[in-house]
Amino acid sequence: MKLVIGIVRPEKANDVLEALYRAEVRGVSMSRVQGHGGELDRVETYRGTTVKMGLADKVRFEVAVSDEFVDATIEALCEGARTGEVGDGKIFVVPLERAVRIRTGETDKSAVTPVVK
Amino acid sequence: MKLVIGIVRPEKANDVLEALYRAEVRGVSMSRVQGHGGELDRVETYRGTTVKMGLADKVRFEVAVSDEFVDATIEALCEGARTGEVGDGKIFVVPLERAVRIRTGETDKSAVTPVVK
Amino acid sequence: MKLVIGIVRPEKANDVLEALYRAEVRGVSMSRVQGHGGELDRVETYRGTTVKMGLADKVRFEVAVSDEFVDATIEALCEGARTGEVGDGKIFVVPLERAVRIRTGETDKSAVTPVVK
Amino acid sequence: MDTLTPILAAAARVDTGDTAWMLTATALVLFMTIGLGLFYAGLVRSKNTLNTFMMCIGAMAVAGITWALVGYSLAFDGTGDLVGGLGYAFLKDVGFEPFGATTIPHLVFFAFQGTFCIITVALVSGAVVERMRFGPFLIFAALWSLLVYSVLAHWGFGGGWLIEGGTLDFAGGIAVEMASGFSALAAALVVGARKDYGRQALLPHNAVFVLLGAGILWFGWFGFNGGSGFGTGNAGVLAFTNTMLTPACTLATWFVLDLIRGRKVTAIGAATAIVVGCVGITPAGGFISPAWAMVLGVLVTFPCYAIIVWRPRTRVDETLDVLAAHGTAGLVGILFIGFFAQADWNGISDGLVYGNADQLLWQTLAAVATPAYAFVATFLLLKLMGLVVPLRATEREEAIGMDVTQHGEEAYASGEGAILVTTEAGLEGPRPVAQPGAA
Amino acid sequence: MDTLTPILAAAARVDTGDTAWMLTATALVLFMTIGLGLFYAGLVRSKNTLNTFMMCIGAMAVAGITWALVGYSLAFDGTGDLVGGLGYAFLKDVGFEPFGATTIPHLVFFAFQGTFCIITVALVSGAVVERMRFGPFLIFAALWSLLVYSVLAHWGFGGGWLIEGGTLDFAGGIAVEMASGFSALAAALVVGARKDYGRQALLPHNAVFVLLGAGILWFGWFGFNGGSGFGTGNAGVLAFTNTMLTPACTLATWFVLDLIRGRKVTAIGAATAIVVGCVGITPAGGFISPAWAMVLGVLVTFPCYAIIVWRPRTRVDETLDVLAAHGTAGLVGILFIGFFAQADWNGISDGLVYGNADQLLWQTLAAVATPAYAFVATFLLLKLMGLVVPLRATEREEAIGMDVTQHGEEAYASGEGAILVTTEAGLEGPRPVAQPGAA
Amino acid sequence: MDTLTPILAAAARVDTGDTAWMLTATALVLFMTIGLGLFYAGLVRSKNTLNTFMMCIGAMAVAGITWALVGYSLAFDGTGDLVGGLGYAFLKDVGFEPFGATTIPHLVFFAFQGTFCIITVALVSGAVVERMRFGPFLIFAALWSLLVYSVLAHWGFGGGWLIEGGTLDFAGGIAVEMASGFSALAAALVVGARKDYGRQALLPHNAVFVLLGAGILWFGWFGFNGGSGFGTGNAGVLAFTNTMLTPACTLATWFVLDLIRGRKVTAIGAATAIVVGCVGITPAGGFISPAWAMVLGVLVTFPCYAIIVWRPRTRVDETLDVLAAHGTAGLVGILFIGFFAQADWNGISDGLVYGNADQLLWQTLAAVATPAYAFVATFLLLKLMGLVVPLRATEREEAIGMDVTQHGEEAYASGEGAILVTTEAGLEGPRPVAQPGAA
Ligand SMILES: Nc1ncnc2c1ncn2[C@@H]1O[C@H](COP(=O)(O)OP(=O)(O)O)[C@@H](O)[C@H]1O
Ligand SMILES: Nc1ncnc2c1ncn2[C@@H]1O[C@H](COP(=O)(O)OP(=O)(O)O)[C@@H](O)[C@H]1O
Ligand SMILES: Nc1ncnc2c1ncn2[C@@H]1O[C@H](COP(=O)(O)OP(=O)(O)O)[C@@H](O)[C@H]1O
Repeated sequence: MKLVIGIVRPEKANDVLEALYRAEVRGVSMSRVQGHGGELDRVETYRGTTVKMGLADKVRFEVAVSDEFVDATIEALCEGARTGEVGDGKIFVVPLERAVRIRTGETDKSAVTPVVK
Repeated sequence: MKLVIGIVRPEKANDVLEALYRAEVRGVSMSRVQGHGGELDRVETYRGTTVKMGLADKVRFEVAVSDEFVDATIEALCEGARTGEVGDGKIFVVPLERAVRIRTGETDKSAVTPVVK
Repeated sequence: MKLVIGIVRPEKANDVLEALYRAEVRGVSMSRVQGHGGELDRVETYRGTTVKMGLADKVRFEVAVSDEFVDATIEALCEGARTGEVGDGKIFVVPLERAVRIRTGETDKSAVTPVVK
Repeated sequence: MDTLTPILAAAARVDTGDTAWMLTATALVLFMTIGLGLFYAGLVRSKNTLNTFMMCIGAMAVAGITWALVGYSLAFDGTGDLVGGLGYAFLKDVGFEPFGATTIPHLVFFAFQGTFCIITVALVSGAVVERMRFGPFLIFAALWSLLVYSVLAHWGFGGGWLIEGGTLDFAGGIAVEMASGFSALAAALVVGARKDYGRQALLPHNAVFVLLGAGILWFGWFGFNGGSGFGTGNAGVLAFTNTMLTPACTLATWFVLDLIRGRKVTAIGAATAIVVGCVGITPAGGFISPAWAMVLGVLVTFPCYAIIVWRPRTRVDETLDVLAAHGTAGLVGILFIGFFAQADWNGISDGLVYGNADQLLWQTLAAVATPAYAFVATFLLLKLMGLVVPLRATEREEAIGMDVTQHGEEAYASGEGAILVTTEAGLEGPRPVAQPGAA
Repeated sequence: MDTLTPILAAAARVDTGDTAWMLTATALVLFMTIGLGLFYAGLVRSKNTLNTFMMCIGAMAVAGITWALVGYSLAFDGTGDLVGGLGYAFLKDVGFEPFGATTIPHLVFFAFQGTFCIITVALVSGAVVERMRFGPFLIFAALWSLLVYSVLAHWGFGGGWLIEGGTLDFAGGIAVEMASGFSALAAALVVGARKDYGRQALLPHNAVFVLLGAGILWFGWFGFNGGSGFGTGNAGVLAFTNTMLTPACTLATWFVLDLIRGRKVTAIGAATAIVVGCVGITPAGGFISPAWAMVLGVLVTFPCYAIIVWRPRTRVDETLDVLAAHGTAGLVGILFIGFFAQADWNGISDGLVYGNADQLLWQTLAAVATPAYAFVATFLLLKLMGLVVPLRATEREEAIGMDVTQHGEEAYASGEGAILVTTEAGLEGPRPVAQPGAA
Repeated sequence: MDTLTPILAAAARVDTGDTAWMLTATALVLFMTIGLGLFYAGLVRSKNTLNTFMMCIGAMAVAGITWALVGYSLAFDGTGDLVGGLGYAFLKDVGFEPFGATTIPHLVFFAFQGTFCIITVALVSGAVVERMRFGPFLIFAALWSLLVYSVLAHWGFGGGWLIEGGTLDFAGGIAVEMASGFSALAAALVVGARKDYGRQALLPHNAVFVLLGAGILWFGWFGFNGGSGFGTGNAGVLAFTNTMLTPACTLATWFVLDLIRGRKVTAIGAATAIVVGCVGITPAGGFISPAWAMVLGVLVTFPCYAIIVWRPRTRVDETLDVLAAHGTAGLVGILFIGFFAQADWNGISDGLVYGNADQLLWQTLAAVATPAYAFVATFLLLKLMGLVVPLRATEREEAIGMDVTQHGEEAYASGEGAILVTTEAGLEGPRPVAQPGAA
């Protein structure tokens, strides 16, 4: 299993969710982050204080998937998040040794496939 | 060492902290996330706009522990977070290659055991 | 490649960003977290309710780097974040199997070195 | 009302200046309910923000209507001992001519008094926030405004036994402050504590709202107290000025007690102190000298502070401490009149200190009868309602939060993960939006 | 204005009481624009908060100036059918003597009317928030305040054909409510929908601001309606009281409709109901009895609610529903007068129900002519502006958010990752601050 | 005060209309201090929100009391050149009869002036937020209100050498604006800069609070300026109307300067412009024509804007720019009177432009003497205090934030990780709550 981390533009978050859904990926966690990379800094002014904003708002997705799902997940993230302009974000894949579903105690693969209602 | 990631219900956060404390786990970081899984969507209405909320608020714990602590940590997370209803959350275990305590530069095991006051 | 996670004091966040910049580390994501460790609890009072605050605000950095950059990154984090008092934070290094730049689809090393404008 | 007696002789005609001030005062008091909503909303957890605010808005809707239909009449029609008549029901005979001996149009008098009814109902909600269902609260608000507020308003303002007997209550120590405070206690007992009460720390999610809300309350209180002379006469002017002095003294005293207790002056405490000071002077405003008003500001702090510190150690989850801030301070103010009322200042009556023991007697009567009636009536009302309809949300709903479960909204929505359900008739083939989890 | 006719005989002199109330009312109405800014700001996404609020602030600057220079004169100088003269331009002859038959100084009358112009301009912005560029909006505000507001103010208040003909409009159903509502529709059509409209859920980012903003609006509306009698006379007093009763009924009705629709009473809905109720009573305030005012509060809810539910299903992104809340409610109020105006209460004229069909005719005329003029004039104005200057931000800017792109600020800045650019002349060798990414 | 001279002849009696307006004005000015607290709180970092707001609340407590005890007397008792007497100390002889030649009760006059003292003290706090300890600030507030405010209020309003000599100051260019501005400079120098000043970007954490706060300030300023005629007479009416016109012009000018400087109109800038405009018209309100008031609105913008841009480049951390917004604008307003005062409008005196050079002389004297006294007195006061008690928090406390370290609270608490310390006497065996880390 892998833990796939995707960092994308906030305005693309819903598109990513949709893409993941299409890719049959059901479980996902997301959080707001701020990122710095190749994007140009914004200039902001507050009264006499002028600042360069080196960070841009991003949304971070964290998806635990079984190995065969990794590529599909990455594709979904790319498809949903790409605009082609600098700042689209990154995907990181980290090895996942164990996964547990708290409710049932089930572990590993079964844990990362949510119940279908 | 492992990095144990636990995603739980916000209302269970304090219970989890307590359980971790009981399990002698001292160091922990937590953050607010939103998650999607098997939970039913909420319907919300704002004037003429009706939406399905596909995400539920969750709290994400990140705990670095030496290997012998992994099971205790997982149990603590489960004990503190379980309600038995869909949405209780997940635990992910990721390999941790190095840990450093910034204050002292100590690394690895010693780094993840906080000073006892 | 590694994923370096650094948890530091919020007031040190800008210093860390500067140190990372000096270390030629260009890409980074950060988020606000709350942490518990060896720090003393704060006491807060709201009308009749007195509480011990077991969590302190921290900032979490997530930096994906190629192996040769790991040490530089760790040093930068330590340099920028250290105050010498309990609560300075931790650094965790996790193996990174794949990295993808969403905009281009480039993977791995090239993905974690941002375009230079 | 009693402040009218002396001028009852005078032929009543509408005075533009008095009317101007009373229009302002009425708007100010209505604004107080908004301030209260903000004050309360800041004191609860973010997941219950809207529900808490909405209880105040709900009071504006429900009590505003019941007041116009019958409440006003029950409170102000005639001098029946316990309750007024129905002569003014459905606003009958409420027009442009001055009311009683006042110099303002009856319509303005009616509106001014209506804003009092509204905020009193809203105040009670503080006892049951974060768990009481919204529908039942609206029903409760409607019934309570008639069964408790109108009755006590009649006793204290409208010609009932207390005012006729001689009790002095300038701006609502009886009908507003003690009524809401002791009803809040009853409501808390019937509805029961929040599930996490006493087990988890339930903290104010936005102290800025609390401070701003308290500020709006103080601002509005100048209309509340300053308007209760029904014009720009001495009584109103005195009450107005005292409304500036008393809370200042309460604030300073609260600072000191905070320092003694925790070596820190708290902001939530300061916001509370503003309310306590304003409540303390509410009954006494037009009857005591500015100097005594300052003393009252100091004295009233102690019992309120003590109860606020002690109450959370009990099992009584009277969540936003309406009893401490309103019931107690109102009671202290009512009794204070009995001692320090000064005919030199109010032209009506002296207190014990100035040689008139009777006054204290009547004040004490009010301080006993009002809490008793308010508590019992509210307790029975909610118990009976509870037989018909569940008063509180389920544990699950409480855990999720009242905003989502009662109102289907979030106070601070980000829109991420929100999927449009309403489809755009107009747009051909709108690209479907993300629907994760819709299995 | 028409409310003056009866007292035209009376020798006009300044009355201190009337002036006192009108000063208060003027301040209240100006405060409404702040409340509106907060109300609107809470309804948009956080990345557009400041831009939305700033459109209201911008209106205070721009319309405040145009009003003083020529707008006031165009609206209130003389009885030309379509537009006033320039006799009062640059505040000529606007001094301390009473205006017309009023009992307040001309300067106060001018200021009071100015606050109406300002808020009306601000209202229109609700149709174009989250995408219209700020510069062009300021230009639009200046031109619109003269070409649309002043003209319609003349028609309805200032001696134009409608008021002279006999149309009754107490506080601005014509110039304020219908004008802003139908201009908003035109503006939304010309500027076009937000890029994500109908494709993503665009939710209010702070419902507490929405509730507080609505509360401030209600508070201010007492000055808005209560002041439109230009004193403390019967008309003003009646309008004032009705401003408390109508919104209460609208709130209650809205609650019911919400329950029927979604089994939940919504907070954003309640805030909207407050506005709808206040708008509904705006034209009718001084002309109908309190009882009819309560009926109006109920009736006005239905069309507004229906439009608010239906509009988002269309391709028309009239973002904050100014048409539904102001245009529709204002129109209903104007027509309501035609049926239920009562000479017994207003001393001027009866409506159809009381046997005067003409009144309904004139009300209908206003309800047809005003929307037509407002819509067409606004549509053309923006179309022409569009030829000269791009009205809306680019898709990219819209995605990033208007606060950063239009104002170079964030509403809720944390300061992390912010690098000081201004260097400290004073400090020798200030240690350079983090500059990641500055390649 | 001087505005009274003309009517000194008239037999003074209380007028209900004038009193009605002054009651309103007093409440409005008190509300300004709440608005200021919100304005300031939004401008600081979130970890210092409550402490900043609390400095304003603290001023309401402390200055409210000192004013009643001796401050009022020192300011308004008699015509001593430098300071008043103690005749009114402890509110002696402050009752219902009109004060001096006014037509309002003495109590109202006292209360109205008291709100000025309170907000002036609160204004000064802007210079030392985010680092000054709360306790010492309260002591400073008490002493400053007597040593600086009361003295300068005597000079400018209460019968001191400036007003007696002929200086015109309508609503407090001397005692409020210049006093706070130049005292703020002194306070910033004595207390010293925040540790991160000039090294890190310290940004406003909530610009909505800043805009709403500025809006409340503008709203209240109508009472502040409009009430300084002590009634509904010409002077007050003129000042009131100018309070609408001047800030509108300042806003527009600020927009232009913002566009020139950064090609973007900023919201924080707009909020600042509102304050600057209101301050500019404060001294001149009742003395200059509306036309000149608009010119003043434009002119006053330039020096204030320049200082706000320049000051952060210095090592002077006068954090919230009280000097730029209040000191400078007040000074400009005071001088402006010397040129453009018009007896036709104010019935008292002309300025240089209308042929009276003396006026300019006396205005210049005020513009020199006031800043000098305010700066020196404040500087010495704080230096002396510094010898007895540490004025500022430690670096560590500053890093953690003043809310937690000074008040033991967070402005936006989530409750996660919070462990109840108060145990529930009532509950048998309450299950212990999480106590991680309590080793
Ligand atoms: N090495 C990295 N480690 C962690 N996050 C990164 C890294 N590089 C980029 N990011 C995240 O990805 C976002 C976009 O990266 P950026 O280089 O600006 O654009 P692009 O990926 O299109 O070249 C950044 O804002 C940051 O949040
Ligand atoms: N595969 C996954 N990757 C990341 N987070 C997940 C994953 N599956 C579930 N989660 C997180 O766990 C939460 C609960 O999961 P859910 O399936 O709804 O309930 P349960 O775990 O009880 O079946 C989700 O809201 C989400 O935050
Ligand atoms: N084992 C751990 N796992 C995850 N986060 C940790 C761990 N230990 C510490 N932290 C984070 O580091 C922060 C500082 O650690 P702490 O022990 O308080 O200080 P120090 O690192 O100086 O000993 C904590 O607040 C927490 O956020």
